[in-house]
Amino acid sequence: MGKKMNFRIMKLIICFFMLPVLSGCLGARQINDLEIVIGMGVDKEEESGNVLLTAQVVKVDMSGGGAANARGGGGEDSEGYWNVSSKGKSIFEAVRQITHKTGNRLFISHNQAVIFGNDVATEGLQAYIDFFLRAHEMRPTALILVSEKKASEVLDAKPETEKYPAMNIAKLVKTYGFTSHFYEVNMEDFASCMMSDTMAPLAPLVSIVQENDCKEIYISGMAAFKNGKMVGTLNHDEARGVLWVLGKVKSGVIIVPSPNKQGEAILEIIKAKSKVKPGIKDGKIVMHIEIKNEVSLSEQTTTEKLATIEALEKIQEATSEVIRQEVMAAFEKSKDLKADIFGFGEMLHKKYSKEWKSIKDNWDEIYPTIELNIDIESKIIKTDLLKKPVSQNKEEK
Amino acid sequence: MSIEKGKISSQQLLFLIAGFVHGSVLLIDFTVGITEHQTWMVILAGLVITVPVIVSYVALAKRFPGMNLVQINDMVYGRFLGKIISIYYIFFFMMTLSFNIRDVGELYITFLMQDTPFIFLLIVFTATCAFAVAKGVEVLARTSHLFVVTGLFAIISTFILLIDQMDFSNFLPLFELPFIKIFQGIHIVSVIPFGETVVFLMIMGCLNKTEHAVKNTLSGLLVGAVSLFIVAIRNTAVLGRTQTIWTSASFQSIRLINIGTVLTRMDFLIGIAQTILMFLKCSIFLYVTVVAISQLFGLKSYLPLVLPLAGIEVILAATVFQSPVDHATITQNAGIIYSVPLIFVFPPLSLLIAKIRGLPKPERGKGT
Amino acid sequence: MKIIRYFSLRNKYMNQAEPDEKDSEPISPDLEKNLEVIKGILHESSDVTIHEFNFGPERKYKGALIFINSITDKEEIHKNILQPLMYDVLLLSNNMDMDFTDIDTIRMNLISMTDNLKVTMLNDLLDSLLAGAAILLINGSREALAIKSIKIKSRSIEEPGTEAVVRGPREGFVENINENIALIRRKIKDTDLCVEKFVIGEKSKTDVCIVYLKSVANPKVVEEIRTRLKRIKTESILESGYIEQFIDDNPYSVFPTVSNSEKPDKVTAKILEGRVAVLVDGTPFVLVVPMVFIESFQSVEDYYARPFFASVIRLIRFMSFIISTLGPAIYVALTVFHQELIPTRLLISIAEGRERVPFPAIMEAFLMLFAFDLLREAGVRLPKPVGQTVGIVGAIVLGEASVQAGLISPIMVIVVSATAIASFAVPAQTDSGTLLRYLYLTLAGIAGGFGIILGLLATLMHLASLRSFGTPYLWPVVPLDLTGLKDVFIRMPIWTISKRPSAITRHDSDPYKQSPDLMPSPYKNDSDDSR
Amino acid sequence: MIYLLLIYACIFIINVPGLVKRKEWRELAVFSIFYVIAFALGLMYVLDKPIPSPMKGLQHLIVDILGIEYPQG
Repeated sequence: MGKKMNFRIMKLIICFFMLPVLSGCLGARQINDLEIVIGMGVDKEEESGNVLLTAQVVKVDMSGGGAANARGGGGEDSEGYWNVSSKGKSIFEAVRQITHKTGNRLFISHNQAVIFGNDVATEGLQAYIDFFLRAHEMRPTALILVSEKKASEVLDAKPETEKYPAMNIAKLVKTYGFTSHFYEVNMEDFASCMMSDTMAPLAPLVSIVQENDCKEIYISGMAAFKNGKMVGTLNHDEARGVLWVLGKVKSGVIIVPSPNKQGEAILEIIKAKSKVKPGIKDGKIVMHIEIKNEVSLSEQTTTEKLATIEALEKIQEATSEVIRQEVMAAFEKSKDLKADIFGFGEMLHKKYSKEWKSIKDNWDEIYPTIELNIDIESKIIKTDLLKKPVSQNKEEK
Repeated sequence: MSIEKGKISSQQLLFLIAGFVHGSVLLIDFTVGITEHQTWMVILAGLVITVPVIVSYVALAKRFPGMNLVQINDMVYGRFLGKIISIYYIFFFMMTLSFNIRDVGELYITFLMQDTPFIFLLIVFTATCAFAVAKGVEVLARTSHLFVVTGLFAIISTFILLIDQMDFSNFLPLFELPFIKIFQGIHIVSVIPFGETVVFLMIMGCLNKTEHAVKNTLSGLLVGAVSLFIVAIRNTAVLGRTQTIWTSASFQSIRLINIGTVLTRMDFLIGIAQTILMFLKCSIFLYVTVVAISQLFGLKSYLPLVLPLAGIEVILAATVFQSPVDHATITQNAGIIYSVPLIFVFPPLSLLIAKIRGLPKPERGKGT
Repeated sequence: MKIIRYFSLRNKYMNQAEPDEKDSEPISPDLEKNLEVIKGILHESSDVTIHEFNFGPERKYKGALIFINSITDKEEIHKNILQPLMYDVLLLSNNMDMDFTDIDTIRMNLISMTDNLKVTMLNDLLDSLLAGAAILLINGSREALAIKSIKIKSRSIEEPGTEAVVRGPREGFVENINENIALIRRKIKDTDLCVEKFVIGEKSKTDVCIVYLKSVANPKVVEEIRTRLKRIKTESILESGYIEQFIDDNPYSVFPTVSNSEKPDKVTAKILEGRVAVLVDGTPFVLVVPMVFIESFQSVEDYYARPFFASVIRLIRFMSFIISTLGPAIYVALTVFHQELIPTRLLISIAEGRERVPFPAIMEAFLMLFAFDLLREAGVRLPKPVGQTVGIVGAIVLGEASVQAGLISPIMVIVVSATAIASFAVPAQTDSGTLLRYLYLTLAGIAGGFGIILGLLATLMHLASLRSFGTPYLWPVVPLDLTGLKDVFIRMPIWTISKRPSAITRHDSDPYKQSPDLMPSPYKNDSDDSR
Repeated sequence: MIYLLLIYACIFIINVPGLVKRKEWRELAVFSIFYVIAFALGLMYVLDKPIPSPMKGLQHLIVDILGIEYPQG
């Protein structure tokens, strides 16, 4: 049995290797005929109403030969990127229309950010976001942004430190931790918020600031959506209020009036945690929000000696007060936008699924009646190098 | 006189079953569409239901040592009825094999390599399975522990990498879905990953020592079930509500891994691990189909039938469904209903009949 | 037509009886007739000397001495054969009436060389003559005396060229089989060590010895080797490579199932593990059977260095084998099929690099691999100093110029040179590594990552089904023998490896080669005076 | 079309000479049955003839005739 078994398997091996050779290299795409897209902007044309898609494509410079001189080469003649744009009834059609200009298909797997123009956002994103979730090349970790005016302008703003604008935007968003005035929203987060019928998804808002002849990109806050339509924007403080509640604050600056009210103490947030427990007491929804954070005194403009226990305690209360104001500001804003940006609805749904069935339909009326009881505990853990301020006024020495 | 001369140890059987159940790690997405965030409960329930059935498989195999399913059917149900039941089993083997091959094809068509022609993927994959089957079951059994290790490594590493994106409150509204959906979920889980181990009735014939076969089979099943459980928890925790909208939830959760700029694009590696596991599963299925058919026709060796059957399976896999949607809906309804008698009814029934008629009587053992 | 002739030839050759004796008539008592016959057979070749002399009291007995002077030791023949015959016999008291026509009396009393045997048939005489013996013929006697006096200058023992070692014995095998056996005997001074001799090859009559430890080697394997060696009916065996191909288990497999080595300490280590060594006269390369895939990753030095370093080096060796076989394939698959897996910045720099390259990635990869193999072969074939320069110059010039000219992208040069370096780390598998590299590259070019995976799975299945003389080829990993795993991916400290490899040694032998509790620890005598 | 013929010629070369030499007529008969079925299916696929999928038939049998079906969520 052994001898002919080997012989037969040998023939089988030959057949196995014969098979692929016959069918040639299908589905192969050389790197050169790839249009690497690193950023996309979606706008709406006023008259015809169809989609204006601008894709930022990497222009591989022709000087070739190694990455070293490529950077040099890229400098003088033109930027290393090219904003190509095209129109179409839907996004996918617009993506394919671009091939009239570039000759090979867009390769959108390396797309860092998708920027929606203001007009598209206000009209409603359901129609536009579907392609970005369904396209197999699209990464779900790509970022979503909303621009104050037109998305194409944001992609044209030429950054100083970075070679490509889209990369620059992505870096701006990813490093939100330093000020935590907004938070990074990727495709999947946005989709999951849009799916739930009560939650109001948020997305960072990009605006262009014209400063001495060159345009710069500036993230001016967050845009709130209600079932896909942009209903309003939050400025930095309101946005940070939301972050406090969601526990996404990484670091940032809090300015607090000093105990003797002449000047301020400036504190750096080291760590922040939050826990939200929904509760229903005799038909009234109460949200117990518990925020714990650690701050460090990083600067003071008063001449008062703050490094005493009483002063530190007073500052701690003042910080808690500031945080409370921020959270309440965010809550007020969400009330007049009628958008549940904190996701209280989902929390209720999870805890009280039975009562939730009744509340769900008229959630817009019930949401403003929610009462927040916030207790904040902030601790100053270090005052960095200085114990006493440099210029201390005489009487307090 | 069974066709297969090879002998496998019961420890290898453990790894074979674990690798086999692993094979369908991506497949629980059928149930995700129906039982959104309660998939983990459905898996446990499915496991609990199939354990006694699988113990009956092992008992049946121990009662007829050295004989595969077709021979057992002949002896228990007599020549004519036994043949019909065997043909029913062979139909089930061929259909499930074409589903699995199609799954590998779909995995590559929708996620990894979009513009390669579908039939080409199937041909190459089935050719490799045929090559492995031509080497015999012993080789598959010997290498099965490598497959199980890769499978476990892939699952556990993705679980750890996704821990920080996990939000365990997604499980919370516990018993929210209507019971009919839960029942369908349990039915699917108990058929697709666990019920398919009925094919091992063909392989258990060539166990050399059968004393702790039950212990090994159950631990193999347990390893497979634990890995399915981990994947279910990972998907629900990471994706939460969006689990139901993706074609394949676990694939989507893997694409969300984004640690530093290095560990971001893991989906291809997991695709590879998935292909390796599906390779083991499809090779076992192809082997079982080929042995069953050649046993039905009373051939001396199953080798000549490997390639023609592989050819049939390729065309079958290419044409059985039009699209993944078609594939999902039909398997969720007709697919699992028609295989219920095979998995839950016939083996325990033939065990019962064998006990009553006191088989296997040596003198009447006139198996083919 | 060809096939029919092949079959007819095969049948004729198969049922040929034992090669019949050429001219097996006995030696005639008349000396002159014998000499005529022998001269006729040996066609007066210049290096055969035939010396006739008279000896015995009153010089009345006639004798002749025939030997091949190029391979025999002339002084010894003169001193130990001719002198006693022609002179010492006179010193004996002449009243001894020895019958000098009887070969035995001469053998008993006069010849002082030990290794001689009586020969009656002519072809035995010729065989021993060609094997380096001196033949003594006596007029009037039916038998001749073949006295072994072979002396061939053999190379002195040097460090083997192929397996250079940092630490460990420097000696290597030489061409002479007896010296090789001596080298092994010096390392295993055990009565169990058996040496069995075979003579193979009609024309070459090469000595082939198998060396094994009877108490440890698997008798079935030894029996298998004997049958396979006996089955070899070929004209000549010039190198152990011939034997390797004749006794191979899977002639159609890319992977070697018979390992060869030039270092005695490596061969003795394997013999002690229960393997069988096959020594072939005329070549320093000794075959060791059965071979396991993991052996090609174990170098002798791993056991002389400390365990941690040795384990790291062994893991690096495994990594390098993977890089050498899969390197170019993965690069091509990534750049051609799965661009989304490459980080963005790297993708842009690859695109810039490949901007001016006319070929598709797979063509480029084939070109570079072919160039690299060409360079390696040229480097080996040329004499030592020139070889190295060709290697270096070729690599630099070819690499740089082709990038400048825009034929090859810079990243491809990096990938291929990394593959080149990696392929030298596992010398035993260079031949299979090269073939696998080309195979995977083709598969990657056709089906990308999917092709590579299926190729890997097919190779795994092929390897798992291979057997080398009964031992599964991937022994400690595929049939999963946990005690065997101690010495595979990492080398556990030497005092933990207390068992012999179970799949190779004979089953009824004692599995322990050392006592399990040899953990070295400082001697703690109870009168320890440490304060 | 060419691929189909090549593949099935290859399968033919692999199995048939071996079977004939070893005079396993039963195996050869069963092999040729399945070989013909496979070849026919391949031909129908290549010529884009509609191949009836057994699962559609099964679905029709179970859902329409026997009426066993899960509610489509």
